[in-house]
Formats: sequence, C-alpha cells, structure tokens
Amino acid sequence: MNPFKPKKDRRLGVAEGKRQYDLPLNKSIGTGFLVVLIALMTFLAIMALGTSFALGSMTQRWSSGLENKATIEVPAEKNDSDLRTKNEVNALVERVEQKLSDQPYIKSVTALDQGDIQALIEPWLGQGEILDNIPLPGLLSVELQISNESSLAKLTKTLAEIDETIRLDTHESWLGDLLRLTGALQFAAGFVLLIIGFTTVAAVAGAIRTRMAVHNEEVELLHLMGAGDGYITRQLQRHALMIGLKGSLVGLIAGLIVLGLIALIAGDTGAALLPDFHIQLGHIIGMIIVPTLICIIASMAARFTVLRVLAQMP
Amino acid sequence: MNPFKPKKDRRLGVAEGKRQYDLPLNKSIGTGFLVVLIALMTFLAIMALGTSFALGSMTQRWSSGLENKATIEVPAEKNDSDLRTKNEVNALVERVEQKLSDQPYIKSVTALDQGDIQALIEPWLGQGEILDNIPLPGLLSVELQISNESSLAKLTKTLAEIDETIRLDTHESWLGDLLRLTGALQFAAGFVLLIIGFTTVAAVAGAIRTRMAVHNEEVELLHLMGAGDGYITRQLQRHALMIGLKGSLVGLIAGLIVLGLIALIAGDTGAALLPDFHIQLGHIIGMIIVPTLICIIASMAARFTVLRVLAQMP
Amino acid sequence: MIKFEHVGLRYGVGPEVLTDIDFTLEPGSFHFLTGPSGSGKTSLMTLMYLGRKPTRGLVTMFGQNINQMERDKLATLRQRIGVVFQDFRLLNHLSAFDNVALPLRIAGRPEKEIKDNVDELLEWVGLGEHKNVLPLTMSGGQQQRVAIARAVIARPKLLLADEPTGNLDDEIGFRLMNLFDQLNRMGTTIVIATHNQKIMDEFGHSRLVLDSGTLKIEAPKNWIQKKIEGVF
Amino acid sequence: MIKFEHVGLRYGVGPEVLTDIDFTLEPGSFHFLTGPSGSGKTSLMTLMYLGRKPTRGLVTMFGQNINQMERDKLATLRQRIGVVFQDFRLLNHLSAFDNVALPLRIAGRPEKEIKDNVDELLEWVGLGEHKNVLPLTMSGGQQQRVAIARAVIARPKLLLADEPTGNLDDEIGFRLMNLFDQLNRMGTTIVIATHNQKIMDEFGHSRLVLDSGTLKIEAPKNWIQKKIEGVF
Ligand SMILES: Nc1ncnc2c1ncn2[C@@H]1O[C@H](COP(=O)(O)OP(=O)(O)OP(=O)(O)O)[C@@H](O)[C@H]1O
Ligand SMILES: Nc1ncnc2c1ncn2[C@@H]1O[C@H](COP(=O)(O)OP(=O)(O)OP(=O)(O)O)[C@@H](O)[C@H]1O
Ligand SMILES: [Mg+2]
Ligand SMILES: [Mg+2]
Repeated sequence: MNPFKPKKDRRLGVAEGKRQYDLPLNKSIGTGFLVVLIALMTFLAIMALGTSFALGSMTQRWSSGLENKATIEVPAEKNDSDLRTKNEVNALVERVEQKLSDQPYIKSVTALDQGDIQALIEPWLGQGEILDNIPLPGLLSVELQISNESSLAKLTKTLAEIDETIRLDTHESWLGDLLRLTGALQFAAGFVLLIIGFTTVAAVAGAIRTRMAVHNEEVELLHLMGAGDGYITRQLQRHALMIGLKGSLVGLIAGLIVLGLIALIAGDTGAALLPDFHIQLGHIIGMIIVPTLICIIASMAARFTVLRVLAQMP
Repeated sequence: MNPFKPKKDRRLGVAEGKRQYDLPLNKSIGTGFLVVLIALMTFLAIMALGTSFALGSMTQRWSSGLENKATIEVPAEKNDSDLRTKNEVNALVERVEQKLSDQPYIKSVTALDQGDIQALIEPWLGQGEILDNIPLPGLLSVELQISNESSLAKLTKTLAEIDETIRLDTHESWLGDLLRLTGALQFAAGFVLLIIGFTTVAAVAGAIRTRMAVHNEEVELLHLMGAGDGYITRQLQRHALMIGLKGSLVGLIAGLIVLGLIALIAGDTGAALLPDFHIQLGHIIGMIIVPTLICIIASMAARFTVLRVLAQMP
Repeated sequence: MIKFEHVGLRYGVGPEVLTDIDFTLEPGSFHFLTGPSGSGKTSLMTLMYLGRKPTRGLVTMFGQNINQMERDKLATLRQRIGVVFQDFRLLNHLSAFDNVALPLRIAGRPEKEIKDNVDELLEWVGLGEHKNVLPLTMSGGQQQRVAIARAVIARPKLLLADEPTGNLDDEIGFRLMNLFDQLNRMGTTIVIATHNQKIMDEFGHSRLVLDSGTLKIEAPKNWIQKKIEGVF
Repeated sequence: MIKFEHVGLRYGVGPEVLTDIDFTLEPGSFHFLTGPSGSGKTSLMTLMYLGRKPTRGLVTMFGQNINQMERDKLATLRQRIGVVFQDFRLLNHLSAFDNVALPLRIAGRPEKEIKDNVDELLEWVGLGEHKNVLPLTMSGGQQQRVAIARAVIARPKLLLADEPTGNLDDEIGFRLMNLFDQLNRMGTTIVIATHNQKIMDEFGHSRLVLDSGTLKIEAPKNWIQKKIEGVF
C-alpha cells in the first residue's frame, strides 16, 4: 500500500467544516483579564464621553439661559444718601424699561414686581404692612441679544444717561468661573479618553506579546512549517478583535446603564447639576464610535506586535 | 570509577549558597499585573481608611462645635401684627440673655449685635441711615451644655415664659442629615474595605491557580520526586508574600502621598469640607494594618489554593 | 520490593490500558520492561513511581500497601524512587547542575555535599562542561543524560528508567547501562523500559514483556550462551 | 538540492558548533546523518529546515541562495520541507488528526482532501483509532508516529527526520523506514539523523558522519554485501 498515491476524489475535495485556531488562543490564560480590562476601559470612555456631553449641554443651557442676562438695580437711595420715595423708584424703573426696550441690542427687559422684592426681604422683616413704608430698590431683568463688550458698554452708557446711581449686575464673573470649570472638566474628559486609548494599546500589545511568549513554541512551529506572517498574524489579530468586541460591548452596556441611572436620579433631584440628558444623534454616534475604536485599536495593536515578534524569526 | 562511593568530605558538607525557587515563579507572566492590582487595592483601602478617619473627625467637630448650639430670634413684629420698636426688641433680647445665663443647662448665650444683623440685610436695602429707622429682629446665639430633649424643652419653656413670639431655631434637622450622610459614607468606606479584602483573596487565589496551571508540569515533577506539600506550598506562599509586600508597599506610599496632597489642598481652601487631618496613633496603626493584612491575605490565599491543587495529585 | 496483584488501570472512561497485572520484583533485581509501542510500559512505570493510583488491584511497595498510605509517607517513599521519564521532564529554567541537584535539595541535604556529588556525576555522564547550561540549549542526548543523572543522584532504592537510551548512541548507551549496573550492585532495584534489542541482548536480565495490557515474565536468558551463539 | 559551502554555526557567543561544513545532496537521494551525542546533528538539521541562518558560509537550497531570499519566498520554501523534530513538537491542544493536517491547512488545501489524506496516513502508521486523541494522552511512540505523519503528509520535496525511531520498536521502526523509502522513490530527498546502527546497516544509504563539528561523508556501503557477510 502506498499512502501517497493520488486518489481522484481527493482532488475534488471541498473546503468544509469550521476552522479553529491553530494556536491555543481561546484557552489562553489572561484572556478573561483582558476582556475585563477592555470592558473597564470602554466603561470609563463611555462615562467620560457622557460627562462631556452632559457638561456640553449644561454649558449650552447656561450660555443660552443666563449668559445674555443681566440685572439692573435702581437703589432706594440717591447719590447724596437721601432716600428716594417709592414713586421715585418706580418712575426710574419705568424710564429704564422704556428706554431699554427701544435699544436694538436688548432682547427683552422686565421690571421685577415690588412683590417679588418684598418676598426677598420678608425673612428679615417679617410680613406686614411695614414693608409698604420702606423704600425698596427697583430691580429689572434684562436679556441682551449678544453679550459682548460693546453691547454691555452701550447698556452701561444708556443707564448712566438715565441716572448715575443705577447699577448694572452682569452674571459674567461667576458664570465665567463656571464655564471655565466645565471647560476644564470637558478637557479632563478628553484627556481621560486619550489615556484610555493609550492604556488599551499598551494592554493589548502587552497581552499579545505575552501570548506570543507563552505560545512561542507553537508560533515558531507554524513559522517553520511555512506558515506566512499573514497566516499567523491573522489568528492573533482575530483573537484580539474578539476580545476587543466582547470587552467593549460589555463596557458599553454597563456604561449606558450607569449613565441611564444617573440621568434618572438627577432627574429626580430636579436636574440641579446634571441637565436633562437629551439623546442627540451626535451622542449616539459618539457612543458607538468608542467600542469600534477600541476594537480597531486592539486588533491593530495585536497586528503590529505579532509582526514585530515574527520579524525576529529567520 | 564508581560515582556512588561515599567520600568522607561529602558527609561533612555544610549548607551554603543561596537557594532560589525550584519553580520559575519570578519569571512568571502576570506577576507584574498582580503587584499592580495589590498596589491598587492597598491604595483604595488607604483612601477608604483616610476618608473614614477624616469623616470621623469631621463628625466629631460638628458634634462638639455645632450640635449644642441654637439660635433664638426675637421677631420685629408682635403677635398681633403690630411692630415692635427698636428699643422694645432690644429690651426683649436683653431679658432673654439675662434669663438664660442663669439656667444651668445653658453654657453660654450671646446677643448678636444690631450691626451684624444689618450686615445681613444690607444687600437688599443698601447702606445708609434708613436702616436705623427699620425695626430689625433680635438674634441670640445659645450654647447648651448638652443638647437633648429635656434641655431643649426647658429652653423652649423658658422662652415662652418671656414672650410667646420668640422663636427657637436648633440646627438639629440639617445636622442630623449631615451626620446621617457621613455615617453612610463611613459605612461605604467600610464596605469598600471589605470588597478590597475579597478582591485581593480572589485575585491572589486566581493568580496562584493560574501559576499552578502554568507550572503544572513543574509542580507535578516536584511532587513525583517526593517533595512534600509543605515544600511546594512554601515556595508559592513566599512568592505570593513577596508580591503582596511589593504591591502593598507601593499602594501604601501612593495612598499616603495622595492623602497628604488632599490634606494640603483642603487646608488651603479653609478646610471647609475636609477638616484638618490630625494624625493620631489610631490612624497610623490603621494605615500599617492595611498592607500587613493584605500580605497575610495574599499569602494565606496562596497557601490554601496550592494545598487544594496538590490534594488532587495522588 | 514491588508486588502487583490483579492490578488494572484505565485513563478516564477509556478502555483498560493495563489488565490483571500480577508480578513481584525482588529487592536488588534488574529487569527490562519491553513490548510494542502503546502497550502500556509507561503506564506501568507510572504506577510504580506512584504517579497514579491503579483503578483496581493491590500495589505493595517497600513492603507497604500503597492504597492505604498517608500523603506524607508517600512523599518519603517517592524520595527513594529515581525516575528517568521518557520525555525527560527537566525544569527548563534550571541549569543542568540545579536539575540534577533537585532530589538532594528536596531531601534537604547540605549544599556542599550536593555540589560535590552533582559535579562528579555530571562529569561521569560526560556533561562536566555543560553544568551551567539550560536544558533548552542542550542536544537531545545531553538532556537525556541530565535526566538520568537526576534519577540516580540520590542513590534511590528503586530506579525506573523509561527508554533511557533512545537519544544516545551505543557507546554512551552502554556506559550508562554500566552506571545502572553499578547502582544495582549497590542494592538498587532497577526496571528499564526499552525497545533496544541490542542492549537487552548484551545485558542478560529478566524481561517483563507487556502486550495489549497483560504482562508476561520471561526468565532471564543465558546471555553468555546467546553471545556465544552470536559469534558463530 | 542542498549545498553547504564553508558553513559555520555558533549559538550566541559560544564556540562554533559546526565548522566548515561542505557538502552537496542530490535531489532524490537518501542519507543518514550520524555522530555522537552533541556533535551537532540537530544543529545541522536546523540549518537545513531554515530554522536558523548560519553564522558564516553559503547555503543553497532548491537552487536558491538562502541568505538573500525574501521572507515570503522562504515561507513557500519551508512548505516544501517536512521535518520530524527530535522532541516531536506536536501542538498539545490539537488532536492527532489536526496535528497531521496542519501542513495541508497551511498550504490552504480543501478540507475534504485533508480529511481523506490524513485518515489514510494515520491508519498507515497504526494510529487509526487514535485520531481524535490529544498528544499528551499518547504514548511516546504514538507521539513520534504523529510527528512523522505530519512531516510526510504534504509529500515534501525534502524530508528531515531527527532520530525518528528513538521511541519505537524495531518492527514499527522498519515499517516507517519503508515509508520514507517509498517517499524517496517518489522523488523526495531524505536525511535521517539516527544513532540506530541496525537501521543504518539494514538500509544501505550513504552516511554523513558528524564529529566535533566537522562533516565526513561515507560512501554508501554495499549493504547486500554486508547482509551476506552477516549471514555467514
Ligand atoms: N494520560 C493518558 N490519558 C489517556 N490515555 C493515555 C494516557 N497515557 C497513555 N494513554 C494511552 O495508554 C496506552 C498505553 O500508553 P503507554 O504510554 O503506557 O505506552 P508505552 O508502552 O509506554 O508506549 P511507547 O513505547 O510508545 O512509549 C496508549 O494507547 C495511550 O494512548
Ligand atoms: N539553542 C542552543 N543554544 C546553545 N547551544 C546549543 C543550542 N542547541 C544546541 N546547542 C549546543 O550545540 C551542540 C550540538 O547540539 P546538537 O543538538 O546539534 O547535537 P546533536 O548531534 O543533535 O546531539 P544528540 O544526538 O544528543 O541529539 C551541543 O553541545 C549543544 O549543547
Ligand atoms: Mg512509553
Ligand atoms: Mg539532536
């Protein structure tokens, strides 16, 4: 018998059956750890992204809601420390309101009710008719078209023309602080994303190098049997991709759940700090990009690591 | 030549030279990861402990500093909506002050200056002589010996005897909330410590089992050559102990540095939230116990894991 | 020394690899274990070096029933058995010296004694210049010699060698067989699994022949007789 | 087929293991490679299966200079070389079948063809019933036969076998030598490193004798002559 004689049906063979890895990658030690690590990375990325989005819409709300607003105070006392009567104050307020509503850079102007002002002072003086006798300052809330240097300068000038004692209180200083804070936080979130990217590359590359070390004999054997670099690389790359997919999906789901919970809780407390998190198309794309990117990073890190190791074999 | 013939000097041999592991543990893959993990666990434990200590002394400060204090308000209006004159208010405040300073359950009582009160209202009314004409409420700050039901009841009764309109404002409700919050946080810190313990056990046990799997052949060989369970266990246990030591020392140092930085920063901002962190003997012992405990946990986890694996060999 | 009574062994749920093995080896005797590939030589060896418990039957070693022995005692017993594994099983991270020294270290012998003994034996097996070399950089035959040296260094009471000359040429093979002979003369019981007809013919010890799981003992052939026949 | 010119090899900073090797093997020839343990047989084999580059000298294989070849071409070349490693090097997580099928899979052959070929060859080496068994549960000889089957399955142009019968008894050893002979008759060049004097005597091919790093070619002995001598 000669087992090498070609048979006819052999040549007609069809590719069938599922192919597994030649390398014992699935049973590899550390696969679980890598999946967990990538899940964690994805989770962090999602959280960072979520925070960033939330901060973004918060900033937007503040900017649109408050940035263009200012408060004008008509003090109850004149420049010379004499008091204004209630009527004098009201008249001044009315004049300011009229004058400002003509200005093109003003979007709206509203005089605060005396009742509102009384409510502010009530805690200190108690309710009662006494308030009627006390000269209270007049307050106006203004909304500018755009809050920039020139429009504010114009406003200041207009007010000075009416009366010198009138004070303008923009929200600029504390809002600026807040915006600077959220900007820093958004920057931090971006930084976190960057670190996550690096960590993922490092971890995957390290893990793949470990695998190459652990399975060095097997890899070398395949190499010696004439398996091309592509043949070997493909297996490890696919392996890394599968790990990346598993890990990043778990991380994505966990991240979305936690974000949802936070939104729910924040919604309960009146959305004081976290604004209602409107799901926008951009956000969805961002959330999908994270695991995709992580998978690509994982598989490319694997590819280059394997190629570098293989290059050392003759 | 017979290499088995006993020689005289052989029997006089002395134990010398340093012994290394028979198992290739030091080159083991995953050792670095385990060190990092234990460092992280220690770091978290230190942070949890630090938080717990800080919360503890904060609670103490609040309890001692605020819990026994209360504010008494003498309103500017009488029961029948008539106003009191300034003098009337001052007289009432004085009466309250006199009366209370006699009571044995009162530690101290101080009437707030009218100036202080004016400063509180100024933002609304502007400065000026107008304030002199407005009847302001009188305020007194009281410190009780002990703040319990009976002393508060007595205080309320005494105040009612002087005038029905006098209001007592204890800090109880919000302080209670705060204490409940810090209690919850301290509980959370304890919980974190517990989880850290479990994670360490799980990670070390898992890592040791992985090592046993990776080095299964070597372990089996030693076993077959007559190495007792103790001989093999000792090596892996010492290995785990070294990892534990390295990791927990790194974690301890990192934790202490970060705690120090936080204390520094908190000190700068006026220690509003984090109190000055007095280093007490108990804290030092706690900080030292953490790495010690982690080392013991690591080495015991290794011991039992190895013994369990070895028990499966005949 | 070794007594097997109705011993059977199966791996997992597979068929019985060894069936009804019955034999007794006297202390100080020397035996070849032979049989076709896959007949169970290594499996029988495994039972003898206490690497597995038989699935049935009674194994008595050093006069003691193995099945009822405590763990600690088993370990002590194993220290008195030297094994040359078919696949060597050297520790790849340890040098030739440290590999050979291992049994002495497990027995807790002083380092000075270990050094002298190991150096001398490595010299004897022709590896004096390779004592600090790692197994993976040694040739097949060199590894096999390290494995042999490790098995005999502690002068065991029982020596089990599985195909110890498979990677060695006849010259060094015979040299090592002489080493085993010397050990045997000092009282060690020896069992050598081998396919090497030449060696079995040269050294006329009794043969245990395994075939499809059953053991047949062939009385020691008069090998001087055979040698004379060979000459003519 | 293979041409070595002034080839030398050293591992790391060690001494030259091979010095000034010069020889030519014709396509379709059959050679034994022999020499004492540690003389460099495996090292020479390693150079021939392109597992290392020589530290000096010129290696020409299949008519091409190895030193200047591209990576891809080297891989293709390796696919035409079958190797039986001295330590088998089976993939422990793959069954006997998958181990033997590996070269065909690397060559991208269809599964149906692979299945038929591998099944038949496993039958032939006496492992028909062990095709789904993992290497670690096989006997030494069975593993060796899997290694041999893997080396020949793709009908290589060059077959290098390092001590392929060390763990096998004479009967199956001769059977496998016949397998190599058949392959040889179909055009494969064969080099077998062995210590087995009996096999070298039985099959009268030319011998490459290595001693302390240098190679000596012994002309093929007239082995019918030898056999006749042996009979008388
Ligand atoms: N760990 C194992 N698990 C399952 N089956 C095994 C195991 N070890 C050996 N076998 C099977 O037991 C049978 C006998 O194997 P063994 O290694 O004892 O043979 P052997 O006589 O030593 O052969 P060789 O001369 O080839 O080394 C073989 O069929 C083998 O497949
Ligand atoms: N990877 C390596 N690194 C360093 N030295 C090596 C390496 N491989 C082999 N050697 C040394 O090269 C020499 C020749 O080894 P080689 O394996 O080629 O011998 P061999 O003829 O195959 O011996 P055997 O018949 O025992 O298998 C030996 O002294 C060995 O120690
Ligand atoms: Mg065997
Ligand atoms: Mg060799």
